[in-house]
Formats: sequence, C-alpha cells, structure tokens
Amino acid sequence: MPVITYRDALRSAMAEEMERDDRVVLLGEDIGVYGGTHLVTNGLIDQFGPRRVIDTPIAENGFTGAAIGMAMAGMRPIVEMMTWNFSFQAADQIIQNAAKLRYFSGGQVSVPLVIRGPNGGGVQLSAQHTHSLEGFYGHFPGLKVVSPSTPEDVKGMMLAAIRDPDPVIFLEAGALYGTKGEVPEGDYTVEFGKARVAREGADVTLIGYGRQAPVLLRIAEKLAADGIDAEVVDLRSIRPFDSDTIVESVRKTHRAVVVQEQWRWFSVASEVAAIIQERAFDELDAPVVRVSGAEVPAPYARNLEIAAFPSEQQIIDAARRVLYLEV
Amino acid sequence: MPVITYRDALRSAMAEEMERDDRVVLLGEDIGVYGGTHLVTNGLIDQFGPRRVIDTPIAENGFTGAAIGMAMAGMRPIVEMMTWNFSFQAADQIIQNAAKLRYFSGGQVSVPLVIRGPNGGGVQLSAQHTHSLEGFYGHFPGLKVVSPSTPEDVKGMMLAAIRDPDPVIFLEAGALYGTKGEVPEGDYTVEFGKARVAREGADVTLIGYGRQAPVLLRIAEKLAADGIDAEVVDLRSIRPFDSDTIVESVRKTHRAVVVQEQWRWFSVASEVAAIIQERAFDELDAPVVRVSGAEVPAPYARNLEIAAFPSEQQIIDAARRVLYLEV
Amino acid sequence: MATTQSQGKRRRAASTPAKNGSKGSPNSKTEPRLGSDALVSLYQKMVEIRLFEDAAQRGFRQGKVGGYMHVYSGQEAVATGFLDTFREPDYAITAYRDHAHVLLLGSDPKAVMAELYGKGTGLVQGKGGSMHLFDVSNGFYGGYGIVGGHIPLGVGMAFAQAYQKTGGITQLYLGDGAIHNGAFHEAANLSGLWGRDGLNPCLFILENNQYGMGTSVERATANTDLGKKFESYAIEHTKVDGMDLEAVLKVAHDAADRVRETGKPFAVEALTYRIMPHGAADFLEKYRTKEEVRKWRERDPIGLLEKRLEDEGVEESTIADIRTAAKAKMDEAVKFAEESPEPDIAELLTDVYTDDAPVQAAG
Amino acid sequence: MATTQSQGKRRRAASTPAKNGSKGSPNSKTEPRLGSDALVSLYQKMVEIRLFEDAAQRGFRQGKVGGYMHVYSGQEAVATGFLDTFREPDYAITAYRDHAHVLLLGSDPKAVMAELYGKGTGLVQGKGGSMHLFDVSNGFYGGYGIVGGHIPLGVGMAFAQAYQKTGGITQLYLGDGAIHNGAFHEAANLSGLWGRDGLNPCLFILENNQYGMGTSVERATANTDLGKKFESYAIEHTKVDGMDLEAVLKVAHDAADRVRETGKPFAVEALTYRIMPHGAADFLEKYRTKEEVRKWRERDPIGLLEKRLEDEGVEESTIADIRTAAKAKMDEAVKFAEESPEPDIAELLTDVYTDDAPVQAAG
Ligand SMILES: Cc1ncc(C[n+]2csc(CCOP(=O)(O)OP(=O)(O)O)c2C)c(N)n1
Ligand SMILES: Cc1ncc(C[n+]2csc(CCOP(=O)(O)OP(=O)(O)O)c2C)c(N)n1
Ligand SMILES: [Mg+2]
Ligand SMILES: [Mg+2]
Repeated sequence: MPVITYRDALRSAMAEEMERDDRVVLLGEDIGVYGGTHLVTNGLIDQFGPRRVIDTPIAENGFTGAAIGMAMAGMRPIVEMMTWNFSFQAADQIIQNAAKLRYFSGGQVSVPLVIRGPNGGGVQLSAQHTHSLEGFYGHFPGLKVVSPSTPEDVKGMMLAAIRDPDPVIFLEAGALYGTKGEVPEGDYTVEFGKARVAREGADVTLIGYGRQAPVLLRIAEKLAADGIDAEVVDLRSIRPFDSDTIVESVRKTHRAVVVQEQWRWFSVASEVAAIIQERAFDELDAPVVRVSGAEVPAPYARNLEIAAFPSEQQIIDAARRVLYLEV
Repeated sequence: MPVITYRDALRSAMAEEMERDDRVVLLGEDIGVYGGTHLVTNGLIDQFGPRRVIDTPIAENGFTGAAIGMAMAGMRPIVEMMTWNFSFQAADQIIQNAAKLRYFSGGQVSVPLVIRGPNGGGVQLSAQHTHSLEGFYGHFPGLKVVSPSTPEDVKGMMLAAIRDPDPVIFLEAGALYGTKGEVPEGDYTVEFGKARVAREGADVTLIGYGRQAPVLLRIAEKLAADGIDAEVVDLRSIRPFDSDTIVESVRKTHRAVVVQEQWRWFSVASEVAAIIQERAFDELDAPVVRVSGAEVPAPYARNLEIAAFPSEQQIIDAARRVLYLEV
Repeated sequence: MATTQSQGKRRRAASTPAKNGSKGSPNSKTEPRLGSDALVSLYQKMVEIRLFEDAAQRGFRQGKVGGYMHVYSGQEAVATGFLDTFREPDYAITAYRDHAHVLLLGSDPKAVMAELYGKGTGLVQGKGGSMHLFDVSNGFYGGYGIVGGHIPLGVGMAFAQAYQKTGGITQLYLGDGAIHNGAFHEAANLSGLWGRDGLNPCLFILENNQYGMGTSVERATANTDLGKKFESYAIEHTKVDGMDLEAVLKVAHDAADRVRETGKPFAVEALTYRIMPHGAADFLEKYRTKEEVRKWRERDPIGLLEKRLEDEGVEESTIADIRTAAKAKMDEAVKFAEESPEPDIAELLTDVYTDDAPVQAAG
Repeated sequence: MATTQSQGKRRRAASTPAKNGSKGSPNSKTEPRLGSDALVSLYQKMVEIRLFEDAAQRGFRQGKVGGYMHVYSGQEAVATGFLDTFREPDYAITAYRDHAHVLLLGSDPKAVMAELYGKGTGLVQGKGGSMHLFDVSNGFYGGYGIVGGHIPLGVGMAFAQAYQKTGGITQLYLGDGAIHNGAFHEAANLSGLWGRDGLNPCLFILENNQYGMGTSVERATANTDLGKKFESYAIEHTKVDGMDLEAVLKVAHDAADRVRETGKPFAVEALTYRIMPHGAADFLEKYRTKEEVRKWRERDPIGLLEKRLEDEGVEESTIADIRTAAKAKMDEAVKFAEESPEPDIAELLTDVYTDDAPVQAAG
C-alpha cells in the first residue's frame, strides 16, 4: 500500500470524488489561487478550475449557508473552514439549517454537505485559534461528526462524507497533516459510527481520537514496558457514536481512561464516562478517569500551552490509577 | 414575603439595579417600545428612557459584540436574546470575545455582561425555536452559566449576574415566566455555583434544573405516595457547577436520576453521570440513569412534541429502575 | 454533468400544481398578463390567501394552531405579482411569513392548513408548522424561522441553478428587518460577486412592510432607503408600490427576465404594509397607531384591485362569486385540517437522517 | 453617573506613555503637525515600527516567536497618521496586525517583543501573543484574531464613551477583507443608528492593503469601491493615500475632529499595501506578482517620507541617527525578550475570571 501524508490523503479523496462527480465543488477562503492555508487543497484549482474550487470572501456564515443552499439544490459542496475556530461565525447556518432542514421540511430536502478543516491546538495559536469542537457539534441531531486520526481513515471517511446524503462535520487533526501512513489503493470508504481498536490489550482501555490517538499508542508502548497491556480505542466517529466497541473493551479490561484535548465540562469524555457506567456498571473495577485540557482559554506562551493540554505523564498516571498502582 | 411571578422577579431585579447603577443598560430587539416579546422588560423604557433601554435591529452578533465593547469600557450592559435560539448568530461574540477577553488581554479587561432570555421548549415552536443550551455554553471557560427555576432564585441570581465582573449566560426557563413564588424583600443575591436541595429525601436523588425542577418536585410527591423518598436537587448553576451537593446527596441515597430536556449526547446529564461515577463510585448502588429529550430536532405537532421531551412516567420509571423496582 | 438530485423522498402531501401559463423555453420572456381576465384570476388568488389567513388566525385563537404564526394580510400583491413570473425549474424561498408563497406556488390549502393544525396530512407532516412550509415539488424551498438565516441558502440555490444550467432562477424574499442581519450582508456580497460571472440568477424581493416586529425602519437603520443597501454589492435594484398589483407585475416580469438573461442578481424593494399584528399571538401594538393602520387599510391591495376591476367593467357578481368560492375552499381546508389525524407517533424519529438511521427516543 | 471602571488589574508590564502634544480640553481641535520637526518625530516612529517588525520576523524565523504573526510593514503611515490625533481618553482597537498600533500608543517595545517571545514580561504576560496585544493604560483595547469580530466591540466602546460623556472617541481599524464579514454590517449599522443621536463617536479606519490574505479586493466583492460600503449605514466617508503620511495626517485630524464634535461615526479608507507576506509563516505568494510588490515598494511610506524630509532640508545625518537609535532600541527589545523568563506556570490558571476563582488544571 502506498504511504502518504494525512494531508495528501485528504486531497486525493476530494480530487478523486471531484473527478467522478461534478456535483462536488469546494468553497472556502484562499483554497484556490493561494493554494490553501494548510495546502490541503493545493493544486486543485489548476485541476478543476475556479468554478469548482471557489475562493470566497471572509464570510463564514454566508458561504456555509450558500453551500447548504447548493446542497439542497442537488450539488455536493465541500466547505473548508480555514480552521474550525472560525466556525462560530457559521454556527447559525450549521446548527439551525444544515442539521435541521431535513427534519423541518418533513423529509423534502437533504443537505449533502461536508464542512472540513483543522481542529485542535498545540502550535501556540492562543485563545481564539485553539478549539476542539467534537462535543460542541456532536450535540446536535441531524449532523454527523467525525474526527479521524490516520491517513487511511481520513481518506476513507472523506469519501464516505462526500457521498453521505446528510451534513458531515469533518474535524481534521491539524497537528497530523504531515504524518504519514499506508492508504489502500483504489476506491474505499470507512463507515461512520465504528470506533477502531488501534491496539488490543487486556488490562486497561485507553480511549481517544484525533491527535490523541497516536499519543495513546505511544503511551501503550510505554505502559507495556511496565507490564501493563493497554487496549487503545480510536473513536473516529463522534456522531454516530460507537458505544458498543467501548463497552466491549471495558468488559474485557474493566478499566478505562478517556483522553481529550478539549475542556472537561459537557464533553466527549463526559459522555464516554456516562455510557460506560450506564452499560458496564458491574464490569467496572474503577471509576472511568477523564484526562482533559485545563479549564482555560488556550494561552500563547509555549510553556503555558504545554501545561494546558494533557501530558503523557498524566495519561500514564491515570492508567495506573485505574489499576490501583502507585503513581 | 411577597408572591410574584418569575417574569416580574426578573424585571424587578433589573429595574432595581438600574436605579442603583446607571452603568446598567438594556439592549435587545423590541425590549423598549414594543414592551418585550415576553414582557420581561415591559415598562422599563418609560422608567429609564431609550438611552438605557435600547431597541436594536435584528443583529444578534452585532449588538452582543457592542455590549461586550460597552462592558470593556466600564458599563454593565444586559443583552436580551429574544430567545436563546437566536444566540447561534452571536456565538462568535459570546465564545470568542466575551469568554476569552480577560484571559487573552492578560487580565487587562473584564467583561461584566449579562446575556439573558428564555431557553428550552414546550410550546410547539418547532426545530429552530427549541433549544436547551446549558451544556453548549457551559463548555466554555470564561463564561458563567445559570439556569434558575424559581422567582426567588431568578431575582437573586439576576442581581448577582449584573454585579458579576464577568460574562453571565442567564438561561431563563421560558415556560415558567408566569409561575409564582415568594421572593424576599429588599436587596439579596443568590450565589453562583451552589445547587439547591429542593426536597430532602433518602432513597434516590433526582437531579434537574430550569423547567424540570418543579416537575421533579411533583414527581417526588408521586413517588412518596409509593413509599419512595426522593431527594430533588435543582442545579441552578451550570458553570460554576456544584459537584459537592450532588455527590453528598448520592452518598446518602446511593442512586441518582438526572433529567434534562436537552439532547443526551455531550450534555449536562453526561457530565452529572461522569462526576458521580468519578466521585462516588463506591457509593453507587446502580448506574446513574439519564433521562433526556429525543434525539431529533424539535417537531411542531403537539403529540410529537410531547413525545420529544421526557415524560413524568419516564422519570418515575427511571427512579424505580435505579431502585431495582418493577417498572 | 451528473444531474440526479438526491433529495430523498419528496413531499408526501397532495398538491395541485398550478404553474403559470409560461410554457416557453426557459429563456423566453414572460409578459405580465394585465388584461382583465388575468387580473381576475390573480384577484382570486389574493382573496384566497386573505381568507386562508383569516381562517388560520381563527384556528390560532381557538387554540387549534400552535407555535408562532405570521399572516401575510396586506402584502398579497407582492408575492402574487412576483410569483406570476415563476416557472419551472425556478425556486422560491422566504422566511416564516410563508403561507401565501406556498399557496401561490400551488400547494393545496388543505395540506397547508393541516400543517398549521399539526396534522399528519400537513404539507410537512406536522413536523414544521407555520414557519416551515416546504413544497419542493412546486419549487418552494421553505419556510425559515431565523431572521436572515435563509438568505445565504437562496444565494446558494441560485448558484446551483447556474452551475447546473437549469435555466431557473431563485426568488429570494426577505423583510425590512432581515436586511440588517449579517447573513444578508455576506450573502448579498457573494451574490454580487458570483453574479459577475453569470453564476447568480437570484431575484431579491425585499418586502418592506415597514416594521420588523415592533421596530420601524427608521428605528432600525440610519439609511432608510433600503434598496440602496444592495449597491454595496453592485446589485442593481429598483422600487415598487407593493400595494398595487399591476405595478408589481410589471416590475416583477422585467426583473425576472433580467435575472434569467444575465445570471446576475437584481433586487426589488416592494413597499407594503402588514395590516395585522406581527404574529398571531401578538395583540399589543404600542409601536404604531391605530390611525396609521387605518390609513394603510385604505390602500389594501385587494381593495385597490377590486376598484381596478370595477373600472375594467368586471361584474360585481364575478367578484362576489370569487369570494364565495374562496370562502368555501378555505372552509373545506379547515374541515380537512380538523378531521385529519395527528401524525403517527413513529414519525417523531424519522427524517433526522436521509437513510432514516435509528435515533434515540426520549427517556 | 457612576464612573468607576472595574477593569480588574490593569496591565502589569512597563510602558512609556507617549501621548501626543494635545493637552487641550477634550473638545479642542488638534492640528496636524506638519512642520519638519513634527515630521521628523513621526518619521522616527515609522522607522521604529519597521525595525520592530524586521526583528519580530527574524525572531519568528529563528523559532523564538510562535503562533501566527502578521507584520505591518508598508502600512506605517496609516496608523502613524491616525494615532497622531489620539488623546486621552480615546480608545483604539484593531485586528491581529497590531504591533504598530500598540507601539504608537506608547507601549514599550521591550514588553511588546517579550510578548511575541511568549515571556512573562510580555505586554499581556505571554498569554495572548502577537495577535492579542493590549495596553489599556494607553487606550489600546486589542488585538483580535477573528476577522470582523472586533468591529462590534469598537462600536460598543464608542457608545460607552458618549454615554459616559468622556469626550473620547474610538479609532476602529479594520481590513479590506474584514469588511465583507457580517459583523461589520451589523456593527456599522448600529454605529450609524446610534450616531444619529450623537451616541457613536467612532472613527472607522479601513486599512485597504488590497488583499485579505491571498484574496484581492476584486476577487472578494463586486463593488470594489470599499468606502461606499459605509453609505448603506449613512456613515460619511472619504479616501486617502495611505502611503503619504502628510495626506493621512490631514485627513485624520479632520476626521477625528468631526467625530469628536458630532458624536457620529466617520470612515476613512486608506489605500495602502503590505510589502511582506500576509503572515510570518507564509512564503508562497501565488496570488500576486513580484513585479506588483516591487512597484509598491517604490511607494514605501518610509521612503516617501525620507524624500519629503530631504526636500525640507533635514540633514542626512539626522535620518541616519534616527535609524541607528531605532536599531539600538529594537536590539535592546530583542535582548530583553530573549533574556526574560517564561511566564510562571501558575499563570496558566489566572485571568479566566476576574476574581481569579480556582479553575481546573489539565489532567
Ligand atoms: C435571528 C433572529 N432574531 C430574532 C428573531 C425574532 N423575530 C422573528 S420575526 C422578527 C421581525 C422580522 O422582521 P422582517 O424581516 O421585517 O419581516 P416581517 O416580520 O416584517 O415579515 C423578529 C425580530 C428571529 N426569528 N431570528
Ligand atoms: C472569521 C475568520 N475567518 C478567517 C480567518 C483567517 N484570516 C486571518 S487574516 C485573514 C485576512 C484578513 O484580511 P484583511 O481584513 O484585509 O486584513 P489584513 O490581513 O490585510 O491586514 C484571514 C482570512 C480569521 N482569522 N477569522
Ligand atoms: Mg418587516
Ligand atoms: Mg487586507
């Protein structure tokens, strides 16, 4: 299998589908002439022209809404949020229109729309440019929300997203754009709503997604050196959510740690803890431990930023804690 | 103590503080000449004039942002969201500016701002006009989020909110505007971050807030008739959140049911379940049960709408379930 | 180009397609039909709308219609005139004051009334209510409750028409209150921009009824010449007396032709007035005087048109017959709505996703 | 009126207040100081800004400055001219391209550079970085990263000044890209509306550097006469050559006086150019030609001013001395930044709430 970057996997999914289906167009700021701020769309304007790779003014609410209109009228637009931080300006269109149109039209219209862009922090972008919005958008019925972590998943899920008849919030792990991995040749999709067991293990389940997924794998190796056999679950899909895989894992390990960059309150980790205690109450040998970001807007200074996100040590400690080992 | 409505309690808090402090102004759509869509501000323009009771165009992002600017410059604005459903248009200002300004200015500015309005559903307003946004805003550090359910609390918390040096998201239970209750005379505030034990009980803890709080009290009486002694906790404050009161209650009852109108995923109930299993794991005799709204945009038809929200029977069944009684 | 539209199921409710006579090729012009026969048939439509609204308002007062409901009374000449230019595959989209538009596009008043009554036979099966009428089989794409929110949608739909070379245009209705919303600014700018390349056949119809709820235009903006707001985006525009059906017809046909030919947006400000309160639940009208309302009622578009028809020599009995028939039609719609069953409770959980993936019930 | 401002702690970093000479009553006019002495002192400021930006850019390339950073090079005449009219208790607010503004208002380059370096001695203690400079003791209210997002804030600040009768005005800077954002539309409309009652002394300064990132004005809107966009809101406006300091000074003083006297907003479009890439991390400039950049560099505002000073007979050595002193000052700033300690890690959890209520750490 070819080895490509997360970024190239994304681009090739879009390019391939644009070749196959001319209802697919891209919209966003500086995705064309400029080449895309994160180079995800680089070169596509040369391949498909400005009618299909549409540079927009800085009007997130307007162009997201226009894309919803295009989708209602039979097209399959893909909107780039230059970063998800700007999507608060488009929240009304995403939440009030994209998510609900099918329902309040009594099924008369669908909104086959993908909104994609980098999510998460870690490069000193400070408070307004650092968010992890999985739970924020995951809350709303009518949306689908995914957060893949490998080149293989990001390509397969992007293809699935474009073909999906409903709006998909596609949260890319911005920090992973340059990471490489094997990607199957030819056309394939990765189904939404299925978590991926990234590593099997017997002693404790580590749950995460996006940028945390590779971190958890690394930590599992470290734990292994201490004789702890961790299972790693990469959620991938936030809505629909794969409770079964988590519950099954916990039935085996009886302990779980869930890790997220985002804030603790009313979050993905809250949900994971709630589900596990609901569905595997008698299987649990320790409370589910959540490891989350600090409850502060993201700071700029490097040392503060590092301290604002979960550290490997905190995750290791959490794993040891649910095993009642010394930390 | 005088008995007044929830609506009048709100209005009197604002009017009293406006008398005391002329930095306080109101902004919103049709709050002045029209009298306020829900009559909460009715008459205030006559008392304080159009410089302090400011009717705005339909521009939620613009006037919320302007109010933030006023707050930064030494005023104490109160913004009415005609309903919280319109606040998605203002999400960028609320989340990116109000919540974070103090932090990213290194403490140089504060944003003493209250944003208030009715929240929650129940009167056939359908998909775009029915939301419960406690978890949505509660997720963000820098905001304070409250959701009082009685006239006494709503007045005391509004006074606390106006005097608070930071932005407060004030979620009124729209369905309760007309309900009456005793309100202390004179000036008083209700501190944020303290849940209210609305009824003491020994067998099971029922947790809710806003419109659900009086429902839970009613249900507790029904359960009492069946010999079940329920404790009812009205959260009141979503951020800061009073984990202690909940945990203490569960230490006593060993069982908890948490009820919310809002959607289940990544919600207040998720958080409550996560906290209880974290802090009272060994005290729990049954998993925490969540009772939430249906995972659909709100429907219009009366029968569908009723089915979209938790029913009393579902809550009773949940209480019985955590007691391992037949349902 | 792949032209299959995967819109999932189309609306299930019955409707009587009542497209206008324009059967020409998509690019042929439509002339306003100003002869007395044509005016009589448009008069009939306007009367039907008015009586539909009266019935709806009654239903609301009786507690049979719930939620928010906003009637169109007083503004009939605007949508009637503009939708006279409508032809397949055009689209129309508006806000929550949407009963007239959907009826003019041919939806059955029975299905519309049943929607207001929250019945399973409703136009959107009782899921949307008054603010969310849809009839895509007739080109009507809603029905939106958030002020400003539908404007970007309409601009996107117009783009899709040009991109797919359907020959259709989008009629995008908005209110004088909505124009101050950021969504208008962003969408209108996109429309002007895309229109430069012929990619935005969007006809903006600004229904200036002089109030956004209780806020008059003067109290909402310092530049009260609302049409001018389109100049920021290089969108050409004109004004029309929205109470005078004939005037609207002329402007509407010119404007629609122009948009169809150029692929560029165009805007018309129609000056009109709602003679009823903002919403069915509103009664206090502290923001305007009884005198003002009375004066505008003298320019009621139906009354004005009646006078025109009299001048044209249309018999009084013709008018009376139209009114009687319209009344009967609306009575029938009410009866249908009242007698229809509520939606099947299982419908609560459908239409969230197109594949109707299972979603969780309450509890 | 209660005038106590509860702003919590003011900024802790050192700053050298360098207000302009205008010591008159808040309502007296300020004249542009166009004599050669004045020009020399403004020249010095512009050179300092340029050299600050060069140093900042170097720090970025060395990996000592992180995040997003946007330099002001090429645009110096705009802020220098407008802030020459600034007097207590005026406010200024802008987006992320904010180094020049805060320096011109008197912040110490050491503290500003230390902020870019993410140090505890930084202007906002390392919490905000390049995009979030604040110095409220000098009237500077940020420093914002979301395009359009600060515009409503500025309008609200101007309202507060009029409401509190401080005599101050707000200088609200925005870019040619930001003007298409809905936040601009809503805020400008409010400004026009409130200004009618003298409640909005807001001076809009549109820094048209011809690109929003890689998107030229022509590709962002069909109406490229950006000043016109203020007409929608009945805000009067004018244009100025933003490369010519003297021209800017004249227009700026007129405009500021007018806003101060009337309590109404006014807008100035300053045509300018950024001679550097959009952000410090950007290097590909596919969206403009090297030739175009070269041409504009010929109109570099510092170069133009140098020529003017020569014409005025200012000695070459004066110029050279200014450059040398500025260079030394910036070297010192860099040294200070490099040698300063990182923020105390406990600072992570402060400034979330004004009462510094405890907040949860990561983990
Ligand atoms: C974003 C938003 N804010 C507020 C409202 C409440 N609201 C409903 S209708 C309306 C007035 C709209 O006025 P206009 O656009 O002139 O339309 P009209 O009602 O006159 O037809 C308002 C403020 C809303 N639905 N959405
Ligand atoms: C809402 C939003 N969308 C996109 C961005 C990314 N972005 C940062 S600067 C910029 C260009 C802004 O251009 P302009 O207003 O002209 O200011 P300039 O950079 O030219 O000073 C963009 C698109 C952002 N910060 N915020
Ligand atoms: Mg109106
Ligand atoms: Mg620019």
